[in-house]
Amino acid sequence: MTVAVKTFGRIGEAAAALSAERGARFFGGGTILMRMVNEADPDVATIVRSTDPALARLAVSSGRIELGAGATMAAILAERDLAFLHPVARTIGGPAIREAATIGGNLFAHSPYGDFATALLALDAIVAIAGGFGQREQPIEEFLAGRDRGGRQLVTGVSFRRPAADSFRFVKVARIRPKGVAVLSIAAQLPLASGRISGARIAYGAMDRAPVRAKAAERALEGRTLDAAGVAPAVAVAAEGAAPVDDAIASAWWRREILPVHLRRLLLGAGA
Amino acid sequence: MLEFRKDIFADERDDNLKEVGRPTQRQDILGHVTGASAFYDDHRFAGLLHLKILRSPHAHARIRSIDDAAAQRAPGVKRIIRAADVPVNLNTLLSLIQFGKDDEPSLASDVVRYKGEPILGIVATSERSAREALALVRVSYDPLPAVFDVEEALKPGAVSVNATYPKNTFEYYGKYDHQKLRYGDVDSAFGQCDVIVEDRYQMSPIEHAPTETNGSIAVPDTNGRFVVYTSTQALFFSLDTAAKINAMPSNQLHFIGGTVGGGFGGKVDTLTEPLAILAARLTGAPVRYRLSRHEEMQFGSPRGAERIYVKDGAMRDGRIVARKVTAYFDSGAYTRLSSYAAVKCAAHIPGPYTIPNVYGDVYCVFTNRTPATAMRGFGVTALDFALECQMDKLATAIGMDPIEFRILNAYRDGDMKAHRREAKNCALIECCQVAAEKANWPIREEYRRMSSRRGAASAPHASARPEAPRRQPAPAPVQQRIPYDRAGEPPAPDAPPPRPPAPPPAGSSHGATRFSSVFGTRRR
Amino acid sequence: MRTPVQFSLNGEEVAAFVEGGANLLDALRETVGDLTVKGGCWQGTCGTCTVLIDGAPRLACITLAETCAGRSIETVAGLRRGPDLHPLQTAFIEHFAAQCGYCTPGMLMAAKALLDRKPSPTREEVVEAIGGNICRCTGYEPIIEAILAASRAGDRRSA
Amino acid sequence: MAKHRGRGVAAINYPIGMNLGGDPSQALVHSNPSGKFTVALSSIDLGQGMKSVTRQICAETLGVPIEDVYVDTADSDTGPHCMGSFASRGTHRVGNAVMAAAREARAVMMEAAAEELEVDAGDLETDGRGNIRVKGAPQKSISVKDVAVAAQFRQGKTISGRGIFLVPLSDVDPETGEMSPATCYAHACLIAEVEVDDETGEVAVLKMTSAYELGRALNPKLVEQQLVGGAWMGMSHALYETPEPYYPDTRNGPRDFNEYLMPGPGDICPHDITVLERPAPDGPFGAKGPGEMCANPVLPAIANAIFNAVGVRVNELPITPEKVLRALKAKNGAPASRFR
Repeated sequence: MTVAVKTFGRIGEAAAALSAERGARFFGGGTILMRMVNEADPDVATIVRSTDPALARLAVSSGRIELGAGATMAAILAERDLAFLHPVARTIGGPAIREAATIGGNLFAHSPYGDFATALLALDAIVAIAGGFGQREQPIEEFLAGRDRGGRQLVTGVSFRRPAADSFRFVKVARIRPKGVAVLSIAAQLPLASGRISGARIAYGAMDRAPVRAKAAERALEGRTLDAAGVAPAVAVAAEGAAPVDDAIASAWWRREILPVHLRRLLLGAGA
Repeated sequence: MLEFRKDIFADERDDNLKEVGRPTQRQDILGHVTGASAFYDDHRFAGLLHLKILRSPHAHARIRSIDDAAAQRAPGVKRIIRAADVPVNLNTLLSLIQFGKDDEPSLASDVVRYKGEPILGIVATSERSAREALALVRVSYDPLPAVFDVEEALKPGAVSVNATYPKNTFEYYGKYDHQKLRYGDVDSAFGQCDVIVEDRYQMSPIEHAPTETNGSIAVPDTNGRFVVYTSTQALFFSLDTAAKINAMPSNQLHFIGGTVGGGFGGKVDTLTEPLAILAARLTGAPVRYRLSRHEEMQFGSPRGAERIYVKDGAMRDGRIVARKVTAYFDSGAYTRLSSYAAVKCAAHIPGPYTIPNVYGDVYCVFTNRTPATAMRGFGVTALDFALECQMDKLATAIGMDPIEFRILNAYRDGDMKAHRREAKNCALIECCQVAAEKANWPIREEYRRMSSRRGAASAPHASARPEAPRRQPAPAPVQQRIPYDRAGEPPAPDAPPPRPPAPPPAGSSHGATRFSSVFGTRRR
Repeated sequence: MRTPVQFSLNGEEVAAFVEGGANLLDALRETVGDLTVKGGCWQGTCGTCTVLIDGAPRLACITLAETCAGRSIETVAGLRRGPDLHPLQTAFIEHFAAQCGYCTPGMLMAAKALLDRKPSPTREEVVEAIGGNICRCTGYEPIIEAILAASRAGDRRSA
Repeated sequence: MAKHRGRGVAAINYPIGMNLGGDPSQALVHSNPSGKFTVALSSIDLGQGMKSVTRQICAETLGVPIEDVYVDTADSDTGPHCMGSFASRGTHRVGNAVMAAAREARAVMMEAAAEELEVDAGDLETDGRGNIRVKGAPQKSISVKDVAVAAQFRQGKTISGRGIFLVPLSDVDPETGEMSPATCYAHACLIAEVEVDDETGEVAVLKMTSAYELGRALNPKLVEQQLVGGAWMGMSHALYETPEPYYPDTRNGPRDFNEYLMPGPGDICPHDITVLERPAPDGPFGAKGPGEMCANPVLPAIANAIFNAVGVRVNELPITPEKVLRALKAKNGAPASRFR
C-alpha cells in the first residue's frame, strides 16, 4: 500500500484535508515526514501538501516580522534583513537540509531538534494556525506546551516584534562541527534600558521535550547589567525549569551541568 | 602532510625500483569520481524482490508463538521465510577454519538472545510492502532475564546466553574457558619491583558505519546456479558460509563483489547473503537484502567492547619487570569472530616492550547484546589503549619522560617476546625518536642514539644503558603502591640496585629463552 | 497509485511514474536508472545522495519525488562534459580525495553547489558546504584540499 | 572559562596478517596477445587500494609499465581463493601471491623473448618501459608486445603465472600461550596535542605528529590515505563513537548519522606524518600493512594528552566531555596547564 499525496492550492483546503483524516500528515520540507514514509511508518497514510505562496512568505519590516511556515532555513539565510536569525538558521543541519527544512517543521521537531523554535520562543512569537475551525493565533509558549497533545493542526506562519538591535543572542552547543545535533541551545532576547536588562526572554532547546522558557533566569536578569556580577544570579538559577533527558547525544546530567556555563558565556558575549 | 625518512634503515632497502614506491593514481579513481564504480547495489534485475527481516524486540526471550497469517495475505508479499526453511540453521563463521562450534542460527526459532536477532523474513515486491507486512506479524514472547556485563556473565548462576556455550565463555582447546599467556614469574617480580601501577580500562562497542550498508542481491542463474552481488569484505569466506547454510555445493554460487563502500571489519560476517540466496531459491526470483541504516547501526555487529585490567611492576630506573593483563571480550550473543580476537589479544601482550615476566588471561564472553565482530585493529586496539595509558601512568609514577620511558623498554631485535618468539625487524625506537623530533619534544642524547637493531648501542640493561633519569618528580620509593596518576614523594634512596641480568642461556625449543631472574635476559 | 513526474535530469527531459510517497533517490535509481546517485541512510542524515535541484543542494532520499516536476536536477552523471572531467573531479583525483568512493558523488555535488555560488570559497566555507556529508574513509582533509584546489583552478581559468 | 593545553604520546606495533597465519591468498596473472597483463583476484577493495597496490607489485615484478597491468577483483568464477580483506593482510598476503604469479609469468616472458632474440634468457632484462633487452647491449631488444605475439602465435607459450602465499597455521600452547602470531609487525609513535575546557569537559584535538614504520610504502599516496583517514578514525574512537552511549546499559542506541557521533570536517586537525621503512623480510618488496594500526596510537595519545592538560585520567572509551567533566569535578578543578 502506497501513500496518497494530496496537493492543495489553498492553505485552508489543506487544513481541512489534514483534519479530515487520521493518517494525514502535512508536508513541510520533508526532513521529518519523508523519513517516516521511507520507513513505512503506519501513522502516515496520506501526505497533505499546499502550494499556497503565502506559506513561503517573508514579510520583514522594521517593526513586526511575519514568516510563513513554509519558509526554509535557506530562505532565511538569503534574507539580509533577517541577519539576526542567520546564526540560528545556519545551525540547522547541513546546506542540503537547510534547503528543505522549514520554520513550520522546526516547530514540530522533537528534542534534541528544534533549535529555530527555541529562537522563536525567545522572540515571543505568535503562531498562526489553520485548523478545522478556521484561523487562530496562539502564543508560541502555549503552542509548544500543547504541541504533542494537539490534533493535526496546520501552522501557517509565525510573527514577532523585531528585537532591538544586538539584543538577540543564540548559541547551539553540539558535539559535531559544523553539523551537529544540539546538546543544548540557548536563545536570548536581552533588551537594554539605559544599560540595564528589562524584559529579558531566554529559551532553551534540548532541555525538555520541547523548547522551554528560562523564567527564573529571566527574572534574575531584570534590571541587571551584562557583566560577571550582573549575570551571576541568573546563572545561579539557570537550570530552574529545565528537564533534560538522556539521549544518544548527551546525558541529562551533562546538559544540566554545562547549561549555566553556556548561559553565562552567552550573556557575557563569550558564547557562539 | 607526509614526509619520508629514507635515511633510516636505508641499508636494509633496495630503493632502485620503478613502479613500487611511486604515488601512482588509484586504478579505481575515475569510476569513483564519475559515479561509475559499480557497488553491489548498482546492478538491476527485472522482477527484483525485497527481503526484510523481523527482529526481536527483546534482549533475551523464549518465542512462544509466531502468527504470520495476516502478513502472508498482505499485498505484495511473495514468500515468508521461517527458521524451518533454513537448510542448515546453525553456524559459526570460523567453522570454515575449524575453530569453534556452530552456535548461531540464521533465523531464531525457540529463543532470541539479543535485541534485533532475526526471527523471520518477508520477501515482497517492494521494500515498503515487506515492511508493511512485517508490522502484521504477531510474535508472543516469554521474556527471560538478560545479562549485559562481561564480568556479571562469568559469575556463578549467571543467566546462560548461548546454549552451545552454557558457561558464557568460548571454550579453548576443549578444556579452558580463556586463552592463557604465561611467561616468567610475575608474582615474584611484583614482590621485588619498586613501583606498581594497576588500572581498569573499558572499551566501548563501535559501529563500523560504512557509508554503504551491508547488503547483497541473489539472482537465479542458468543451470541452477545463483549469481550473488555482495558488499562482503571476504568473497570466499561469504561464499562458503552461504553454501554451508544453504546446503549447496559451493560451485553453484557465483559471488561478485570487490567494490565496496567501506568495511572496516563490518562486512565479514556474511549477514545478508545466506538469506538472500535462500529467498531467491524459494521464489525463483532475484532478491535484494539490504540493511537499513538503523539496522546497520544497531544490529549490524559492532566492534566488541573489551574490559581490560592491567597490573604493571617497574623499577626506579624505568625498567618494566612485570605486566599482568586480564581481558574480557564482549562477544555478544554469539561467537562470530571474538574467539579469534582473544587469541590475537593474548599474542599482543605485553605490547611492543621487552618485559621479562608477563601473565595474561583473555576471555571471550557471551552477553545478550548484538554479536560483536572484527573491526580495524581487531583484538589489539583496546589493549593498546590500556597498555599505552599504563605506560603514561608508569612514566609519571617513576618520574621519567614518557617517550624516553618507551624507548628504554622498547623491544629490540633479538629480544624474547612473551609468546616465546624472538623479536625481529623492530622499529619502535626509531618511530619514537622521529615523532619526538618532529614534535619538538626534547629527549636526551643517549635516547636519541638508541636503536632497535642488534649490536647497536641499544639495550638499556647493557653498558650503554643510561643512568637513572634526572627528570622531575624524583623516583618513587621501593615498594610504594601508587594510585596511577600521582607521582610519589621523593624516594628513600635505600633501594638496592637491581641485579645485573643473567647471561642469556641457550635458546630452548622454538628459540624460547628461560628466565632465571626477575629481571630477565636480553639477547645482544 | 503511480503518478507521472517530468523533470530535467542533467539537461535531458525525463519522465517517470512514481509510487505515492516515493523519494527522489529511489525514483532516480530504480525508475529513471541513474545509478551514480548513491543511498547511504534514507533518513536524511548522511548526505551520500546529495543532488542539485535548480542549483541548490538537496538530499534525494528525503525529497518527495513528485515535488520535482518541472525542476532541473543535476547528479554526478552530468558533471563531466563528454570526455572532459569537471575541475572538481580532476581535483578529487589529484588530491586522492576518494577511498571507497561511496560518498564521493554526494561530496562532489555538495562541492559543486558551493562553487557554483561562490567560486573562491574560504576553507571555512568549504567545511560548511560538506558539513552534511559523511565520509568514513578519508578524514575529510583531502576532500577539503581538493575542493579548494578546484576553486583555485577556476580562478586560473577565469583569470 | 579556562582552557588547558596538553600533549600525550603513544607507541604501538601491529601484527600483519591473520593471527597464527593459515590465511592463504592466490593470484593469477596472464598476458593477452599484445602484451597487456591482467591480474585475477577474488580479493576485495573496500577503499584501501587493493586494486592499485597489487597492480604496482605486478608491474614492478614483471618489469612492465603500470598502464600495461589491470587488476580484476572479486569474482569467484575467475578469481582464485583469497581469505579476505581484513587483519592488515591485503598488501602482505595478496601482494606476495601476486608477486609469485608475476614472477612465474615473467619467467615465461623472458624465455619467449630469449627465443626471439636467440640469446640466453639469463642475459635478458626488462627496461620497465615495455621492452626486453640484452644486458649490456640495449640495442638488442624486443618489445613485450612482440614477445606476447610470438609466444601466443609462434611459440605456443602462455605468458601467465599462478601464485599463492600462505603463512602456515601455527599451534598455540594452551598452558603458556606460546605461539607464532605474525611474521612481521608495523610500528608507530604518535603525539597528540589537545585543548580541554575545564568548565564543560570538551576536548579539542589541535594537532597530531606521528611516525609510522610500514616496511615499505608501496604507494606513498595510498599510505597517506590510510594514515590520515585512520588517525581521524582513531580520534573518533577516542572521543566520540559508541552505538551504546550508556554501555553496558543498552539505552539510547543511535539510529542514524545524527545520533552516531563522529568528528565532522570542522573537528579535524593538522597531522604531521613521517614514514619510516624497515623492510619486512617476507613482505612484498618489504611491505607490511598500514590499514589497521594507523588508528591505534591515537586513542591512548589523546587520553594521555588530556591528563597532561588537566590532570585527569579517563579509562573508559569514548572519552566524552561528560566523563572528563565528572573526573574534573572529582578532583575539583583543573591545575594550571602542564604543557610540555
